[in-house]
Amino acid sequence: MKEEIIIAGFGGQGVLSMGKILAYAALMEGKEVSWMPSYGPEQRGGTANVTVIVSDEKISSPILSTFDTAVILNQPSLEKFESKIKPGGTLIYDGYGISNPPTRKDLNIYRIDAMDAAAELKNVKGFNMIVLGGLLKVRPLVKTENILQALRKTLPERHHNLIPMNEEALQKGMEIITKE
Amino acid sequence: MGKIKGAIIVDRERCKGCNLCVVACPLDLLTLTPKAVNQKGYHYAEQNNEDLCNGCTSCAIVCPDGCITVYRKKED
Amino acid sequence: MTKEEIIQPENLVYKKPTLMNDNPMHYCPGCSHGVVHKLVAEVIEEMNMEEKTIAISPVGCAVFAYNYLDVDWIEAAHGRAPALASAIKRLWPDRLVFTYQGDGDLACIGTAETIQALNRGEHIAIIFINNAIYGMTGGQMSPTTLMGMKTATCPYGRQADLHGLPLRITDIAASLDGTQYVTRQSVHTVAAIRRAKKAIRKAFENSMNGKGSSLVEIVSTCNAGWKMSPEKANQWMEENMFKQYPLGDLKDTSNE
Amino acid sequence: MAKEEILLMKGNEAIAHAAIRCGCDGYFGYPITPQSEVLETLALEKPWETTGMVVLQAESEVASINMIYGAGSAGKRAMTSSSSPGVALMQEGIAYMAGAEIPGLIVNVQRGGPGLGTIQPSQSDYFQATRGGGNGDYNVIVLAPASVQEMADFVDVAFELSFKYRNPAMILSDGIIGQMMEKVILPPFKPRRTEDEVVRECPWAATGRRKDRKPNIITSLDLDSANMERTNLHLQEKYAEIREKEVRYETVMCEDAEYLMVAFGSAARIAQKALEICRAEGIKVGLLRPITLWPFPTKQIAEMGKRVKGILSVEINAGQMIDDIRLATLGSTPVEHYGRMGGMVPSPEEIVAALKEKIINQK
Repeated sequence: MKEEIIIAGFGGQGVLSMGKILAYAALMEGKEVSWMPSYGPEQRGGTANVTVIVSDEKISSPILSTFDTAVILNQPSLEKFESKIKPGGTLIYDGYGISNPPTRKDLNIYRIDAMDAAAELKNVKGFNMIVLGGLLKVRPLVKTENILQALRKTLPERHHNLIPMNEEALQKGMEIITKE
Repeated sequence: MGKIKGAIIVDRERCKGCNLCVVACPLDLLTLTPKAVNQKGYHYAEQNNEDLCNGCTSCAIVCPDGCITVYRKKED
Repeated sequence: MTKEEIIQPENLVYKKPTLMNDNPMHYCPGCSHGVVHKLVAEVIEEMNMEEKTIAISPVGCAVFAYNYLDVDWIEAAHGRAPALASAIKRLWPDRLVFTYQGDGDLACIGTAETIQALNRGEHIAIIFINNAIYGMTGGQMSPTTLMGMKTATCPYGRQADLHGLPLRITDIAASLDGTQYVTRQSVHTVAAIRRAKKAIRKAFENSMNGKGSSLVEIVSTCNAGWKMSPEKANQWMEENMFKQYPLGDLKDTSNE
Repeated sequence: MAKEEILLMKGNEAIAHAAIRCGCDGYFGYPITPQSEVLETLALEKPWETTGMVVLQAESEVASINMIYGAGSAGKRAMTSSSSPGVALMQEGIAYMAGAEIPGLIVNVQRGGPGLGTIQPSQSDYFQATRGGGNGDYNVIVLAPASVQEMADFVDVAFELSFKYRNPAMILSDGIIGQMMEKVILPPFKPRRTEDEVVRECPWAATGRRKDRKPNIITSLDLDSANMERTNLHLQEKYAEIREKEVRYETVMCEDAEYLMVAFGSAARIAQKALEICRAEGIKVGLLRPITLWPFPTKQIAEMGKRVKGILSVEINAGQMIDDIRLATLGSTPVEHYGRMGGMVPSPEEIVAALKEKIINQK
C-alpha cells in the first residue's frame, strides 16, 4: 500500500504535529514514511501544510503535486488542494469557516465538524486529534493504539497526562465524521 | 662593597640600528657605528666605553630585536 | 677585571628569551612589536607553558609572528583571531591560548569577534598592539588614528566629519561583563616594559585560571608609518597617543 | 538509546544527533532558516555533559567558520552549519582552511538566492560548493545527501574524508532534506579522540609544541611565490588523488536506460518519482545520482553519455551541474536542464514533461 496525504490549514491548528503523529505511528508499524512540511517565517497564523506519505516501499519524492487524500482545515487550503486530489481520492474537511464547500464529484468527500467538537469537549488543543480520528475512521492507515504510542513517544513526559484527552478526541473524531 | 661591572655583547648582524638602546643607556655608553655597517646595511650599536658599564640591562630590555646580551659581575 | 672575565655564563643577566629564535624579524628598526614579542616569550617561559601554548597571529605586521617565537601558531583570517582562540580554548582548555593583534585587525575588521569573544568571557588573552595606523599595507588610517594625524588615506589629517573619531576599544572592553582584566600599557621605557610584562603575565595567568578574558593594549609606535625616528616616535607617542589612550589598568577583577 | 532504534526526525536534527555520535569535538554556528534545528537540537541534547562536545552559538557565520578553522588547526573534529547566505559569508574562512590544509565540516542547508533570496529550498549553491567558492585554486569535498538517513550518515563520512585529506568537506543539503522527517537509524557511538590520539593522528596540528618537534605553524600565507606555487602544486596533486579515489554515486535502472536523468540531493528524490511515472508509461529512463558533487562522477556520466539518447540534468536551480555533465559527455549526447528557482521546487510531473519535451521528443 501507499497513501499520499496532504494536511493543510492555518498555522497553530496542529497540522504539522498531526502529520508527525500519523507518520510516527506508521513508522512503528514498519512502514516507510516521509513528512514534508511547508515552512515559513510565521510561528503562528499563516497557512501551514504537510505532505505525509505512508508506504510499504521506499519513498521516492517527498514532494508531490497530486494526493490520494487531503485533509483540509480552511478555505484557502481547499481552494489550493481540491483540484490536486487524484480521482477517486478522499477529501476530508472541517466545515468551520468553509464558505464554499468542495464541488468535485469524483471524490469521496467527508465533513468533520472538529472545531465545534473541540469546543464542546472543552479541548481546543485536541482539534487536530479529532481530525486525525476522522481521517483514521475513513482511511484506517494505522491502529489507534499506535497513535497513542506515538503520542507517548513524541510528547514530553510532563505532557503525558494529556494522552487520555487525546484519546477521547480521537474517538470523537471517529464518531462525528460523515460522508457527504 | 665591591663595584659592579657589566659587559654587553651586541649581535651586530641582527641589529637594525634603531638607536633605542643608545637613548636607553643611563650612562650614555652606546653609540651607533659612524661608518661601519652590517650585512643588511645598518649602522649597528656598540659600546663607546666598556669600562663604565654596570650591566643594568636597560639597553637589552628596550632592544626590539633582542640583539643585546648582558653580563654582570661584582668586583672582588 | 677584563671584559672576558665578565662575559661568563654564570654572570649572564639578560639575553633574549630562548623561545625567540634567531630568524631576523621583518619589523622596521625600533618597532614596538619586537619588544612585545620578547615579553610574550619571556612570560611563556616563566610560566613553563612552552609545550602548551597555541598562539594566534593576525593579518597585519604581526602576521609573521609565527616565524619568531617557537611555539605552535595559527595564522588567522583578518580580524578573526578571537574566534579561532575561542574555539581552541574551549577544545583545549589546558592550553595557553592567546591572540596577538593590531589596531586594524582588532579594532576595525575584527571588532565583532573581539567584543563578542571578550564578552563571552572566553578564557583567552588578547594582546593588542595599538599604533594608530595600518603598518603592513603602508600607513593608512585605522580606527585608532588620532584626530589631525596624517596617514596615507587621510593625508590632510584625520577629521571628524570626513573620517569619524578615534575608537577607544579598550574602554569598551572594560565595560564588558565578560572581561576580568583590561589594561593599557606601553613599551617605550625600561619601566614601562617591566609593567607591560607584568600585565601580560597577569592576562596569561587569568586565562589559565579560568578567569574570563583579558585584554592588554600596548600603545605602540609605528615610526615608519608615522615617518619619524624611533626615538622621536616614542616622544610623539608620549605627547599625543597617551592623551587619547591613557595608560593604566582600566579594569581588574582577577583577584575577586 | 537502544541500538538500531528506528527514529523519525528531520534532516537537520539527524545532522545534530550524528555529530554527537561520531566523535565531533565542537559545533560552532549561527541561526538561519532553514537549518536552525541543527544548533537547536545540539543545545537541547547538551552533548557537553555526555561526550564533552563543545557547542557554541557564534556571533556570525564569519566567526563560526573561523572557529572551525581554529579548531581544525588544533586537530579537533569541528563543524558548522548554515544556509546559503551564511555560507556565502563563510567563503573566506573556507579558503583559508583549504590553503592551510585544515579539516572541518561545513553543512549548507540551501535556500533560494541570490542575496537574501528566500527561505525555501534550492540547489543554487552548486557552483559555489563545487568550484571552491572563495579565492584561489582549491576544492572542497562535497557530499549531497538525498535522505534524512544520509544526512546522519554523511557527517562521519565527511569528517573521515576531511581528516584523511586535510581538506574542508561540505554536506550540501537543502531545505527539503533539512526540514523533512523520515525514518533514520542513527550511527553507532564513536568516542571523541583522546589528546594522545589527536596528537598522533594530526602531527601537523597546533596543539602545543612538544620538545621533540619543531613548532607547527598553520598558515595559508607565503610571500615567496615559488613556495606558494609548490603549495598549489601539492594541493592539485591532492585533488587529483581525491578525484581518483573518492567519487561516489548511485544509479537507478540505468542498465536498459535509453534516456538518463542526472540529479543530486532532493532533486534526485523527485526525479526518481518522475522515473517511476516514465517507467509505468514504458519509457526507459534511468537516474544517476552523484553523491559526491566534488569529486564529480565524470567517468561514469561519460560512459552513460555514450549509451543513452539524451540526458536531462534535474536541478533546483537555473542549471549549474549541467556544466559538469556536458564536460563529462563532451557532446556525445544531448544534455538539457530542467529546474525551478527562487525556492520553487519542481514536481515529478513537471520533470516528466520536461524530459519528453527537451529530450525524448527532440529529433
